[in-house]
Amino acid sequence: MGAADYQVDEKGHLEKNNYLNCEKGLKSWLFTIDHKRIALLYLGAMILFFLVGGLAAVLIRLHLWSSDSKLLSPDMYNVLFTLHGVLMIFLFIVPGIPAVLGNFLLPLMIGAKDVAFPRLNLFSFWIYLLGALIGFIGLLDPVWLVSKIKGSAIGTWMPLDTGWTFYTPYSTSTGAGSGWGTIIMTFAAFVLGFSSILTGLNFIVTIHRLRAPGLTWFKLPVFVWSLYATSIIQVLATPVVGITLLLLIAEKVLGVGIFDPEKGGDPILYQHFFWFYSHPVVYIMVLPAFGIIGEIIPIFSRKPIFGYSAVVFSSVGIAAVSFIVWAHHMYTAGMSPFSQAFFSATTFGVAIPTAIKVFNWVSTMYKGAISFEAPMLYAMAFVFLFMIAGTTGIFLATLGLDIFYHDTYFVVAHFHYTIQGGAVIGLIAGLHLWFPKITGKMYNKKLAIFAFWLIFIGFNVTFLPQFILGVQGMPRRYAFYIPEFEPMHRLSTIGMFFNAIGYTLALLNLALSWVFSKEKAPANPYKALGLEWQAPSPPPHDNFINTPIVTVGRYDYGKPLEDLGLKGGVSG
Amino acid sequence: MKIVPEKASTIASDFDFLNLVLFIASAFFTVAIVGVMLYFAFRYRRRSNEDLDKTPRIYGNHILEIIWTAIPTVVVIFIAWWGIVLREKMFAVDSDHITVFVNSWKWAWEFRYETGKKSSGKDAVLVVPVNKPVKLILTSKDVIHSLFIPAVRVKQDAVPGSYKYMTFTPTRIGEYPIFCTEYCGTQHSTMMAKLRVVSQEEFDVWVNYVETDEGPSAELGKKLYSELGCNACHSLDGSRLVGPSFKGLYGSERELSDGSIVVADDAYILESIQYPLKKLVAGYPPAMPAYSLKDEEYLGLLSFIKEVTFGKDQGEELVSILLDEDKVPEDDALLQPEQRGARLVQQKGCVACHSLDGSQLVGPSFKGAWGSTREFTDDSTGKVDEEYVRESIYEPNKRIVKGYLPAMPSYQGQLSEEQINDIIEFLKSLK
Amino acid sequence: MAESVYSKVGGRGAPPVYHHIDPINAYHAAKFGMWLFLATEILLFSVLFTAFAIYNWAYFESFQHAATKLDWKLGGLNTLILLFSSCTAAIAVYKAQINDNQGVVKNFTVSFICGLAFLVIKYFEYSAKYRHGYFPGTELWNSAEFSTQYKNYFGLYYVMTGLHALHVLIGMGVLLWVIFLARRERFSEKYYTPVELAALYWHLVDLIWIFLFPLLYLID
Amino acid sequence: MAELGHVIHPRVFWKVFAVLVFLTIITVILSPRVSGHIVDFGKVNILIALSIATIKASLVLMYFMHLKFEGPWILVYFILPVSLLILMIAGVFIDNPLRIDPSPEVNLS
Repeated sequence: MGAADYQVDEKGHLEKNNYLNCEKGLKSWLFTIDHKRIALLYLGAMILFFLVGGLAAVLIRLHLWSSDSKLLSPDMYNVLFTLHGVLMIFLFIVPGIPAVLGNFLLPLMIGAKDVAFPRLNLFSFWIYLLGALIGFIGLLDPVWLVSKIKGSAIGTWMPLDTGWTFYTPYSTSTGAGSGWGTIIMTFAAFVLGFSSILTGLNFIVTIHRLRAPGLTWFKLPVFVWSLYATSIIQVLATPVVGITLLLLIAEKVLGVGIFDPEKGGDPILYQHFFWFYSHPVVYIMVLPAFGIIGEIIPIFSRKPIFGYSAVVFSSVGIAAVSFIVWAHHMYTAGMSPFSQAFFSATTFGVAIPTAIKVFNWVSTMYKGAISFEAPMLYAMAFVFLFMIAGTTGIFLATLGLDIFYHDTYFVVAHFHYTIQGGAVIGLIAGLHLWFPKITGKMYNKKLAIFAFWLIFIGFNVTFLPQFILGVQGMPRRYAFYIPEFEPMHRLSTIGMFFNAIGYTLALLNLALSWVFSKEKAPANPYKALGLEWQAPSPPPHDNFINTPIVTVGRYDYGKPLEDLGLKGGVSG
Repeated sequence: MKIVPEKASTIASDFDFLNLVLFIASAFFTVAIVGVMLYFAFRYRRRSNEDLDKTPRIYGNHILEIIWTAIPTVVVIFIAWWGIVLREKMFAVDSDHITVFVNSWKWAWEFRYETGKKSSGKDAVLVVPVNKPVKLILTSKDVIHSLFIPAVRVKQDAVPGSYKYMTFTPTRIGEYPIFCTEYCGTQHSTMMAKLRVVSQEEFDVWVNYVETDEGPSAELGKKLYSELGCNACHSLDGSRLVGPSFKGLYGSERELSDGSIVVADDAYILESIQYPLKKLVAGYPPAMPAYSLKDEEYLGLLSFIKEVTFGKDQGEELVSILLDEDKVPEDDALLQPEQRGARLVQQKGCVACHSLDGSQLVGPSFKGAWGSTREFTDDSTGKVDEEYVRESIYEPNKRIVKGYLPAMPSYQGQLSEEQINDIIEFLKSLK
Repeated sequence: MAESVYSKVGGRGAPPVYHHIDPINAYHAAKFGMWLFLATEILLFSVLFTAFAIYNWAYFESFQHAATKLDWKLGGLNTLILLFSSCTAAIAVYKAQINDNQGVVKNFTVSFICGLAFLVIKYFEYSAKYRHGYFPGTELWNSAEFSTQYKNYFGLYYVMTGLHALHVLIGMGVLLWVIFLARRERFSEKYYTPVELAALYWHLVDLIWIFLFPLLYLID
Repeated sequence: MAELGHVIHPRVFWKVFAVLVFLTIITVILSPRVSGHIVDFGKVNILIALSIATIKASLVLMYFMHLKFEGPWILVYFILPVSLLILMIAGVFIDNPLRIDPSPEVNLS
């Protein structure tokens, strides 16, 4: 397809022959190897899981409205919070930003035509769906259903109620289907992990081998650096959860007690292996969001990112430190005092790079020309929410305090501020920022800002009271609680309504604008620097009309685009 | 509504102090940084489009970056050290302390003192003297539980297969909630206990009063019923909790999960206590833990279950003499008519619905029934006399007392004329 | 579907044509990707090594005693077999680099046969243990005399060697696939990526066994 | 085009193979279980066996897998997982052996 075949209008919009309409039909979508289409397939599947997980959260919050509410039986409550945890973590936020925005933007940002292994990319998507399918089967107590058909069912039908952490010996003894539910569920986690490993592997090789000429390591965008750090963690942490599953199966099949205390095993060893994977995974979730915020603030402040090398090294620093902090989830589990002190010290090591990042973002805005569009509002909200998330993280890292705060609502509020306030707000901000590039259209700006305020207020009203519940000493995963905790739970449930409506509105706004908006988005709506803005929007199959040569730095704002040799849109 | 739980131990004040310092530092930094951001946002907002490209190209400032890396590092090291010191203080064991052995199982705590005093089950109480260090030694029978006393600011997981310890010195008399904070299944949220801090004298009295092990009476059974946590799953009023209800259990037929039918006699009940999963009743989850108890405890539980089924009532020694197999003469003829009636009422299962102590079960109670006038569902009234009793036995649904269900089966052809007379004599004796 | 990547553009043994990457870069990218995959395999086994290490420390005597049940002679023979197969795999890569497809076939076939021999010996070891009763399910295994520490040792032993044997099987499958391609003269000095990747995977399988052998068979 | 990847002659491979076999034999001889405790250093045995295995592994890596002639990044992505293995073992070993649990003779049943 020579350069002439693409009719790109003067504003850089490619109406015909872009990656969306160059091939038609379901088969061209389901077996595509174009990284942009795979990104959209991931986005569709993930929004579905996000809504189901969100529904579970709504039910949980409604149940917790009163201290002895009859809405859910204790078993059903346990099943719902397990479903909420598993869906939101394994199926929505872990693949979240890397699989959608990472897949779509990485090749565009480094001037490549596609990721290094396109077919492997498609294979990881199908593995992801397979994992999701097995996960759902695992949740619904298949062993009992099968034995029911065979007529030898014992006990009652009991979906998985072990929580997303599957702590042994509870998960392998009386969990759903006498432990088999956990085995199938962890197998689903392994399959999903495999998809995550392959995505990480793909990104690392792409960044190493497929950079455009002239794009050295320290000219890479901040988002690409955060994807690089995330991929390192994905590749190096995920296998551990896979093998932990195999040990669970071996324990059940061989009748051996690796984690089962009756047979000489040590349940705390399971927690070691589980958190060795599960702590780095929370950095897989939040690091890409740091990258997105690091992209948004320079664009809307018209200022270079403050201290580029500091931001880059802190991303890789967080990835490195994330491997030596895992046991701060286990202070009260009965570990040796020395290891508690050690892991408390290393956990504080994570606070430093995060603080550096926040300081750099705020300093970027100094003397800028700041405009308040939806992505910028999300980015500023992110800084506020992540300050609360970071500082409450300090509370939980402090050994003495965590003895009290472990497994209370303080922890619930902390990780919701980090994951929802961090990663999900980052994902929504990224979707809004690159919406014109992905769809070639513009979203309704007023509705987007209204939805932002709904999310911001709803989120804070939902989770700030939970910090107070934590201080009052209310434990996690409680279906019923003593009356003193009722006022805060009511406030939190009220906040949940705004939060839920806010998210639905934001996603609806994007979806409807994609379908009905007539406005043709230019290639560079924000007059930003950076390779992905030089490709037409929506980009063609091979991303760029002619391969871009990087002359201008990504953050060299301060001069009109024309002087920098960019026609305010399509390069060259 | 108090935010911070009461300060009930020596460590609580140190804990709250560090907590407060961290809260102030965090609030200060958050407000400062977000304030600066908002100030920048307002001060440098984009006024018009042409100053779009007049922003200064500031790429960074090494001195500033070094400063804001160094300061947080120092602050963070200080907090880390302070946290570690606080933890050492929390778990430092004072030499003269009283030791309490804490055992936990699916959904109940058990506190056992060195004097043999034990408090366990749904309403277990950890009683400790004020201003005296306590050392708890924790373990669990099945899954990981976690003992958390907010008022005392300590928490420790009870890991099955090993022993963990925790310690505190209570300073305020009062009663504080104890939670289980490690997820352990269905009743995780109601697996609570109480910490009661009392004066030293009161504690000495309490801890040395160890109930003597009475004979296998129903009272012991009733105490075990709550202490062992049976009340968590087996109700007394017929309603279904996690397990089958004890009401109407003894002597009834039960369909097991493998389809076979078994009569819930002494052997079945004793076996189900020791090996619950052997004969699992259909439709119930295999969630009951095994109990290894002393013999008289088994018999106590058994007699309690019998008592729940047959009801303790005013004519109890009369009935109990009868039911006590070895004392009762085999030959019916030697018995008085009302004694024969009492046995019939039990054998034919009347007591399953008609209680003998006045409490309302499925049907009206026999106690005080004879001679009373009853109002029926068709608003007619009638006196309970021989003719009414005989009619109710043959066609129970002919006249039903208001407020009761037509659930009584007809005994047509199962009771001889002479047996009905015995029952009537028994009803008369039950005035 | 994108056009078949195996279209024989540029004659026999020419590298496949991709729209997004040139052939030399594709070779280096594929090798780098394979090394990353090997990193995940190392981590996969690292959890097993950690579990074995901690239980070896915790139950040292019974692990010592249980280890004597293993036949170190068969273990040693297996080590030599795998080393030899690793050597022939490396030679096969050399053969591919000098356009000698039949050399690749010969060497990989030798490696394949060594893999087969390894699995056969493994089968003898397992069946010998089954006869002695050190296998889950036998009456000795369930008897009280078989302490839980023994069970832990043998449990870990079967998981580690079983997972390793599975990897040997996968490696043999990969070798077979490359032998099939080499017989059709697919490789040349300009394109031998699959040969190199198959050899890399096979070397990893040998590496894992180099550590498994002393840990399991020779520890006391 | 020939220099896609570095070429090593089979002679080198056979030499490396010989060294590997020799090292294996040494490991077997040195282990007391086989040689009937002629030379027994107690706990140190494991360290000796593992260090010889590490030498063998590095030989296979350097020559058979051409790591010696590869770019630095491939070496980095080999060192990382190995260091994580060591980190994991260290993390678990600072927990289990150093626990201070009350003595088990406390009767709780």
